[in-house]
Amino acid sequence: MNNQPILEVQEATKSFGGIVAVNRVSLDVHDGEILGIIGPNGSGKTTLINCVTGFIKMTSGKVLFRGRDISGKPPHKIADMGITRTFQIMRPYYSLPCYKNLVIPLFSPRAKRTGGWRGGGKLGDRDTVGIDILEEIGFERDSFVPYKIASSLPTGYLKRLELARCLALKPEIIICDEIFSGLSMSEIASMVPLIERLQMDGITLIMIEHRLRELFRVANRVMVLNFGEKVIEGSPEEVMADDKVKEVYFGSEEVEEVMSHA
Amino acid sequence: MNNEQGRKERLDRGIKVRTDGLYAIMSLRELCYLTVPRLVLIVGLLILPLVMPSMYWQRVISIVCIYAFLALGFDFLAHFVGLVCLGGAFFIGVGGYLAAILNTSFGFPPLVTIPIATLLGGAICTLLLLPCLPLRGVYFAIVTLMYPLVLMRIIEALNILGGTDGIMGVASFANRWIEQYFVILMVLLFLFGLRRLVNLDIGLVFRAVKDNDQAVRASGMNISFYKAIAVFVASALGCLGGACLVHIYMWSGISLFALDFSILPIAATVIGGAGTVVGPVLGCFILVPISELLRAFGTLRIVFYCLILVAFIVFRSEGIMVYGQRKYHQFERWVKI
Amino acid sequence: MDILIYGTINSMALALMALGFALVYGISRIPNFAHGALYVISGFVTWGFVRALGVNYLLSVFLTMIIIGVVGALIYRFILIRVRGMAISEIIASYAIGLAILEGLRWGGFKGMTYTLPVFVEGSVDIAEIPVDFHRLVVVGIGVAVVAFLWLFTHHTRIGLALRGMAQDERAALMLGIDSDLMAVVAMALGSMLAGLAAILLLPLGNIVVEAGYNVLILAIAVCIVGGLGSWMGAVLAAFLIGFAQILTVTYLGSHYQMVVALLAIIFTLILRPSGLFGQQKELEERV
Amino acid sequence: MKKKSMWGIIIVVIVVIAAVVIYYATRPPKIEPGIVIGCPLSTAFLYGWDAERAITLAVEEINAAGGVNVAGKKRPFKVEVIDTRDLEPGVPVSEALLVVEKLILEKKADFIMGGPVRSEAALAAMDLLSKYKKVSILTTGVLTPKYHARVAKEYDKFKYCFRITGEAKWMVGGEIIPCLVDIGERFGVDRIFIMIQDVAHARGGGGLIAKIMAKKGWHVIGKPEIYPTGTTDFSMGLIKAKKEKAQVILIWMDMPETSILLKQWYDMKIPALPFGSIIAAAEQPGFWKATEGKGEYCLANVVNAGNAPSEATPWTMKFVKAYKKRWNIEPEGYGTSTSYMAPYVLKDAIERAGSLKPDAVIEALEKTDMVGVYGRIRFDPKSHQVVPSVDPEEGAVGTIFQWQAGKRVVVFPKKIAMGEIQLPPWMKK
Repeated sequence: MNNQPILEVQEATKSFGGIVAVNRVSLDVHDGEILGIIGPNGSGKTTLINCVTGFIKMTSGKVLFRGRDISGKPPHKIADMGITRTFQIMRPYYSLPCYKNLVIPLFSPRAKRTGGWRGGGKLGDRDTVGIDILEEIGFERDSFVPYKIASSLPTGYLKRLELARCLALKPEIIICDEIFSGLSMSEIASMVPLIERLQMDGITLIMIEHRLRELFRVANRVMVLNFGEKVIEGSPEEVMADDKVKEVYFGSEEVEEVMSHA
Repeated sequence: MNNEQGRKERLDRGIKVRTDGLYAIMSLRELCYLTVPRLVLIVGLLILPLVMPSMYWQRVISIVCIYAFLALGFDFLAHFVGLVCLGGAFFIGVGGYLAAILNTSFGFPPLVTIPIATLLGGAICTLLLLPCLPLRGVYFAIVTLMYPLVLMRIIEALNILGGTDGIMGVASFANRWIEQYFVILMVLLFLFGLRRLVNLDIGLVFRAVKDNDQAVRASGMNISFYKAIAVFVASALGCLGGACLVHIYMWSGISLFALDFSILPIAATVIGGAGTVVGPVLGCFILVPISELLRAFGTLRIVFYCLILVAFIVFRSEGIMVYGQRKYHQFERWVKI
Repeated sequence: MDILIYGTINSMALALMALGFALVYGISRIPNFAHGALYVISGFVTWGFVRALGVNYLLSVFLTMIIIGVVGALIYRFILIRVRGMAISEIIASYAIGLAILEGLRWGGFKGMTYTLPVFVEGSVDIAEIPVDFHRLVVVGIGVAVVAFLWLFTHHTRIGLALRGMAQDERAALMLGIDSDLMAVVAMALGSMLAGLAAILLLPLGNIVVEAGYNVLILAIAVCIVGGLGSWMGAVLAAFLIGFAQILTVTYLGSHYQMVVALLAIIFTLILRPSGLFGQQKELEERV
Repeated sequence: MKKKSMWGIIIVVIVVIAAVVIYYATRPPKIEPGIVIGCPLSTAFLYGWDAERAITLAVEEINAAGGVNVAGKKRPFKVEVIDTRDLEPGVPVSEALLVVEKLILEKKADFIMGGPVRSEAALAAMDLLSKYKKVSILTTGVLTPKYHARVAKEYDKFKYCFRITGEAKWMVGGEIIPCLVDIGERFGVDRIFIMIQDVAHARGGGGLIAKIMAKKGWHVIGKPEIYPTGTTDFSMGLIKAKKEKAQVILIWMDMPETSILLKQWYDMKIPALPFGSIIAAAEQPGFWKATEGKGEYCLANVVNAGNAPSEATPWTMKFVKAYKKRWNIEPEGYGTSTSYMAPYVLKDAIERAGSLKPDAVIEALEKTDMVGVYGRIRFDPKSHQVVPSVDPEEGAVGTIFQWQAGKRVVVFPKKIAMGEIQLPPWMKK
């Protein structure tokens, strides 16, 4: 693990008119690491990653990817560099069947250049590669899921489809925006090993979550945001022990419960 | 009915599932089930000019084909790419003027000017429409509706390209049959070309841009580049129509930008069935002859044709072709057990 | 000096034409492409009252406004209400109705140049040795009165507030018990009355011609887009902007660029700032 | 709901088609082999319906008098009029060309008369007429000198196209300029301000007048003011005219908005005489009532005599009375008398040629020489344009009239003048 972080955000700030959504937040992520970002609703988590992935222009601050400045770039260029993201409100292509949903990312210049998931973009037929990726994230090849139209799938499946869409680009970083929210306990249980396997494949992950128990089991480091400012950053244990975090989450039983278990 | 046991069996039993997937079709029955409608369309289009009573009706068919180009372009853009472009007249005008200039000042014969005018016109229209690609919904529609009017006023004000008199003496096709079959073959070519394009991977990207352009952006693709390609395809189709029209009527002027070229293709798409590439062509084949038949009634014809249009939109029927497709898959026949 | 006077007159005429369109779009989000047709048909209805039936002028103006308001409401109630929400169908439906009305009038024999309306008051006066006729001053006067009335109506009456509520967010208004369809019908009736009023004011200057329908529609759209679709105050301001721009091009650039000005205004506004002066289309895009 | 509505649509469409089929079936089959005259006219506009009325009147008179004897056999004329809508903005010219083809191919028209009304449509139709070899006499609407110039240039291709109405170049040189010069001498005025419509023939005519009047020593104020079709406000131009002390305002517009211009001129009491070289609004008898008298003193040119009551030839007043009796309105636009003469000229040519074959009729037409409603009608053999002149015995005579106290009084040319030009009271110093 060389010490140069794969992704570095310096003093990122963004304000909509008077309201400051993100106030001089800086973070860095090392290769193959999982960084968790937690914080109450409206603490600027999604706005922060929107700034990182170029969907919103930052008012000030810099984003470095492997040392190169990518702050002003449009979202498709950033995605082309390997920083992919899933959306908090899922955005599948409702009119297309599942495996066709994956044909689009395989059609992107990055997939063509890097050969996509196991060389599917350039060499293989994109439909079969799409079905391979779906099998990778847990939908068996001969089940009916790959052929069903995306709009008829339950939320859990759609969340996996989002993840599959990122995988198709052979990403270096995946930013998951509340990928566990809205899933049943069993679905989350089957999702966690998938995340671990991605980490073993060498993909860095930034995960924004409210489900702290699963996040703490997976994340190497955790960062807490509140009202757009960074409260604390460190290993899950340090963060849990810190009283400022309790104050941020004052009154939410969940933290108490997790604390008692740990 | 004798008392034998029998039940109704759907004609497409087994075919629909397998053909949607990746499996091949085996029996002749399934083969002709799928290809018969397409063959009927192709053969019908080809023999139509022969069966037409007088030369006048053949000229009407060429006009129908020109509107069919526009309707194809509009349907492709509106249904598969999500860009509602009300500027059919803009493409006709640019294509028409290019063909006229190429023919009169450079002396190229029609069969050379039409391809050049189509491609060059498509490029020019795409360039002019580039700044308003990021617009959405009603705004894009209104801007594209205004483009032809602006060009018309500019040509009128600057008195260029022959001003209000337009360009005369454009060479026409060698003879009637070449003109007729050239236009019909082009319609068939683009009809099946578009149908194939839409199912290609790039066609999927267009549909994705319509469904959810943020997701496409997040997968590393520049949506305005793909929107530009889609607009180029549609405008090339429109310019082809414009070029053919100019060569049929041996004349090109500012009235090529008239509103009729923008409104009729949309009406045809609505009546024919948006989304099916064949629908709009069918719509044109219904609307234009009806408006010719009603010509004897003078301006009442426009009133008729508007009322039919409003009736179709208000009763929100999905159009003849979509209704036809749905019904076609539900044919049943009585089967003995 | 003459630029100032005739600039205001031209702008007030544009404002009157555009107000009806802006009101209907502002409240019910329907681009009413039949606006031009309503303008022309109210001209012919007034002509019918005044010339054919010999009703006195003011009474016929009042009657026409009522009839046009009812026509607008009926159009919405039976046709547009079914297509609300689908952008493309709204445009086609309203444009088709407009076309049907205009071509129906033309077929009904209302062609030629002999149909005119009497002027409110005869004669003209010289303001700073610039001759201006009384009728144009009356137009400016009534225009200002209409804008003031609209401002009062939307700010201080119950229906007005309900209309503004619906303009901001239809679902929220629905939740507060405002029947959005009824409000849309009221908006359409009001919009048509404004179109009728514009016709009665502007048509006496020339004669009633079916082609005026198309020109009025294009000018109304130009003004509303520059002013920001949805806000009628923006439309009034934009009317002054385009009105003076037209007069300036006539005096300095050459009169044949006059019509091009309005159309180019649309294209540039939409490209540079799609939401126009007061519209809020921009904010919608931000929400990712 | 969905199923029922779908059937509703199909029934509506079937009813429409059925109505059309019945309409075609019940039309009286053509019994006697009439000579079919196809008239592609924009019937929703002044220049369209006045030509339609004049042609119908002429054909009724000819058929009543026994029709045309073609090599001994008496055959009546049969008129087929179809609306081209070509004066309507936003309607493609291909629509008008489609109408011409429908007349030729479906209605089997032997001759085309009246012709598409808009100049660009008429020019485009020339190619079609030469392709189908149909003789056509243009009677209304088209003034552009390009029309007969093309005939002269490619004679064998366009020899089928004739024009019986006056054209812009002669109108300017032969009528408007002499009339202006005459006004100049009588009232000692020489400052002219030109306002024209943004259309090719208006630009051509306006520019020509500006050049010639400048050579004649008149002071032409600024460049001609060009107004796009549909302008509703002329105040700036009129104020400029008043400031520059213009004495004559030359107007060349055929759009309905000209009445706005005249009303504004009257209200603003501009001390200048409005001279309408082409001013559609002022040609109609109904103009006076429409502008409540504000059109007083406005001069208008109706290209050919007979469109306003005058004594050009004995036939003129007979035509004006017949027109008034038939359509209970005086002849209106400038296409009326020419459209009335066209069937007569055609009848005379067919009888001399003795057959309907185009080439024979063309030779006969080129040798036409008859005294008509607006003077002696002869065609220039090279350009098939009617030979114009100032004297009714010599050729086709134009007319310029002035609105005086509610009546159209012919004031130019001298030979057929019925009154003198008057100046508006606020102009007399």
